[in-house]
Amino acid sequence: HLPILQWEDKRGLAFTKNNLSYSSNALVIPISGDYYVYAQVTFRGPVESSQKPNSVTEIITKVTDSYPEPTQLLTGTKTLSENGNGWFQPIYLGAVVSLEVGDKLMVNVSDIKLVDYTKEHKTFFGAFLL
Amino acid sequence: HLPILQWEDKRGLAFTKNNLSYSSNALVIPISGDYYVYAQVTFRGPVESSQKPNSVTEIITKVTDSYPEPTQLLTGTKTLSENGNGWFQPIYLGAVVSLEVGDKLMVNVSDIKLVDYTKEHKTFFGAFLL
Amino acid sequence: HLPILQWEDKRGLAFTKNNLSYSSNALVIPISGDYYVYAQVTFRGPVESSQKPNSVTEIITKVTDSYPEPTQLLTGTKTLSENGNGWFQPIYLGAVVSLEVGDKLMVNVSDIKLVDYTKEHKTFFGAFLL
Amino acid sequence: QRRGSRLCPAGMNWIDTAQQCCPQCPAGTFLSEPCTSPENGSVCLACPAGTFRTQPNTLRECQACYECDRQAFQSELSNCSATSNVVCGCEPGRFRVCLDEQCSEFSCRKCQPCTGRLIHRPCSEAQDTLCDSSCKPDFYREGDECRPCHTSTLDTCGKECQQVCGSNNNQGSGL
Amino acid sequence: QRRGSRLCPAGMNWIDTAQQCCPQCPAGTFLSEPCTSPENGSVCLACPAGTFRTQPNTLRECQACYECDRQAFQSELSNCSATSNVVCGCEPGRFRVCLDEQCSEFSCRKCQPCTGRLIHRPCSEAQDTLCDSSCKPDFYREGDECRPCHTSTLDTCGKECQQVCGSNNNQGSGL
Repeated sequence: HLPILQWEDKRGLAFTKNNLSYSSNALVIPISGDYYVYAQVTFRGPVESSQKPNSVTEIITKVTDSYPEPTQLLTGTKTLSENGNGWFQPIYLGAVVSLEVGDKLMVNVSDIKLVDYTKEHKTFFGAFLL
Repeated sequence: HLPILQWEDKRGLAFTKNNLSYSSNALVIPISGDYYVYAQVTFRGPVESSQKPNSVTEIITKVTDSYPEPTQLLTGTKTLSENGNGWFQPIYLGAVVSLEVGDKLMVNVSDIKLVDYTKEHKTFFGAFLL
Repeated sequence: HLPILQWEDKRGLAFTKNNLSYSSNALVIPISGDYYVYAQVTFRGPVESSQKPNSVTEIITKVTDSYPEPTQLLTGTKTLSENGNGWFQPIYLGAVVSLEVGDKLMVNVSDIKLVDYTKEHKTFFGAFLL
Repeated sequence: QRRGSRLCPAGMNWIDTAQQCCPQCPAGTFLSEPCTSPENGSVCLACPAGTFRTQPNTLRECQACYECDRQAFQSELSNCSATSNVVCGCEPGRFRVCLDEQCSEFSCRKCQPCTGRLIHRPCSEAQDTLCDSSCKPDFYREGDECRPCHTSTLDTCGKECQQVCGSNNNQGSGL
Repeated sequence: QRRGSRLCPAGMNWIDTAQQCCPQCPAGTFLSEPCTSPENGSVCLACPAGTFRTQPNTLRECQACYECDRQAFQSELSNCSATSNVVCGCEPGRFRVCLDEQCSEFSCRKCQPCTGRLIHRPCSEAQDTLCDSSCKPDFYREGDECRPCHTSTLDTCGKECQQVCGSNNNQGSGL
C-alpha cells in the first residue's frame, strides 16, 4: 500500500474533541454516523533530483474491523507539468461518508518525500459529524 | 448549456437520506435552508487525440421552478499545461448556498469525454443541510 | 503582510446570518466554537505582461484582540507552469478551526491583480458553526 | 481491539448496533441484518449488480466496481463479479503506459509496427514491441527506417540501398 | 470594539468567558485559565516544546513551530524557542531560490564553482557566486569554460590556448 502520513493532534492549530481520537496515524470514529471528511496535502518538488515523478496522489482511506482490506474513500491525482525544480501542488479533498464506530481514517500519499510538512497550515486533515 | 453529469446514488459509497433525493441527474432539495454543497470532478487527458483542450471547467448549478434559467453556484476553471497525452486534473468545489424546497442541484462540465468516471472515489458530488 | 481581499456580503449569492457579520474585509465571529472555514480564489493570468509570477498563494488568516499578529490558518500555494499568458488556477481551502467570539477571518493573496473577481461563483469565502 | 468491542471468535465480527459477535457474511455478499444472537446467523444479501466484496465481511454495502477507461483504449481483461473487481488491460495492438508508480492509472499506447524489421520481442500488455536493429532481407536502411527494395528507384537507391538490394534493384525482388 | 467587550487597560485583554479584563500572558506562554477578577492574575503556562508565542497574549494555545525543509537542502539558522519561530536558511555551499515574492518559500541551489576564474563576489544565502568574466592566469577560455593550461596538449591547444599558455605548453607550467 501507499505510505501513510503521520499527524500532530495536539499542538498549534491541531485538536481533537468529542471522543474523535487520533492514534497510530488514524482518526478513530467514536460513534456511527455521516461525517464530512477532508484533507489537504501540499506536495513540493525536490531540488536536485532529476527524476521527477509524473504525478502526485492523495487518498483518504478507511480501515475497519469488518473488512480485511482498506477502502479508498476519496482520491486526488494530479500529473505534474512543472519542469523547474522548485514546484508546489496542493490537493484538497472533502466529502460526506457513512462511518461506523471504530472505523479508522488515514491519509495515504504516492511519495512521502514530496509532502510539505514544514508549516501546519499547508497540510491538514480532519472530520466532523453532521 | 454545458453537459450535465450523471451520478450513481445507491451503490458503493453513494447514498441519499433524509429525503434528499436524486432524480434525472439532480439532487432535489427536500426542505429550504442553507446547505454545504460540494463536488469533485477528476478530468483526465485523452490518449491519441492530438487536439488537447486548453482548459477544463466544472460548475455546480441550481435549477428552480421560480426561474427559467439555471443559476451557476460554484465554478472551477483550470487551464492545462501538460504537454504529454496522459494527464490528470482534479477540481474540488464546495460552499454554503441558500436553497429552497424543490431546487435541483447539478454538475456541468466543459467536456464529458474528459471526465474520469472509472473509480467512485475520484469523482463525487454531495450536499448536507447545516 | 499580503494584500487582503474585499468581499460582497449582501448581493447575489452572498449572505450573512446568525450574527456572523462582515466588516472591514473580515468575517466577525459572533460566538466561540468550532467553525468549518473555506474559501476559493480563482487566479488568472495577466494577458500581455510577460513577467509571470512563478506562484500564486491564498491564505485564510485570523486576527484577534488576544494577539497582536495575524495567525495563518490555511494556506494554498501553487507554482505556475502555464507558459501562455491566458491561464486560470483555482485554489480551494477548507478546514475546521477553533475560534473565539470577536475573532476576524480574512483572505490574503500573493497578488491582488491576479485575482478573478469577475464572477461571484468563481471566487468565494465563508464559514459555518459546527 | 477497540474499547467497546469484545474479541470475537474466528469467522465472527463485533457488531456495535447488536452489541455482540455475529458470523461474517461470505465474499460476494454484505450484511443486511446483524444476527440477534451469536447462534443464529447474520442476514447476508448478495452484492447488487455492479458491486462486489472479495472477502468475508460484516459491511453494510458492497464496493462499487471500477470501470475500464474506454477513452484511454482500455479493455476488460475480466469483468466485475460479486467477488472480484473488474480488471482492465489494453485493447489489442496497444501497451500500458503507467501514470503512477503502482500503475493503478495507465493509458494504452499503440504498439510500434517494426515495418521492415524483424520483431525482437512482440508487443505485450506491459511493453512496446522491441524491433530488431537491422533491417529485414530485401529492406534497406534510410535514416532510422527500413524501406522495401522494390519501392526504391535507380536515383533514390543510395549506397546502403544498393548494397542490400543489389545494383539491378526493383526487378520484382523483395516484398 | 466588539459589542460585548469593554476597553481594557494596557497589558490586559477582554476575556469573553470571564466577562472581564485579564492580564496578558507574557511571550513564551499561553492563557491556561482566565483571571477570576482583574486583581488576581491569569493562569499562564509555558508553551509546550515545538510551539511558541512571540508576543504577550491571552490565547488558549501556542503556535506550532515551522520546520526547515531538509529535502530542499534548508538548514536551521536558529531553532524554535518558546518565544521565536525557527529560522531556515540554506546548507553551506547553497543559495536561496525564492518561490514567491516574500521568499517565505524557497529552495537551496548549489553555488557555481567558478572553476578557472577569480571569484568576483562569493556565494551567499541570498545570491549565487559571481565569477569573474576572464579566466585565471594559466587558464585558457574554451567556449564559456576556463581550462587549465597543463591539461591542454599540442593538438587541443587552439588559438586562445596558445595565446595564454604560450607555444611550449604543458612543460610543467599551469595550476
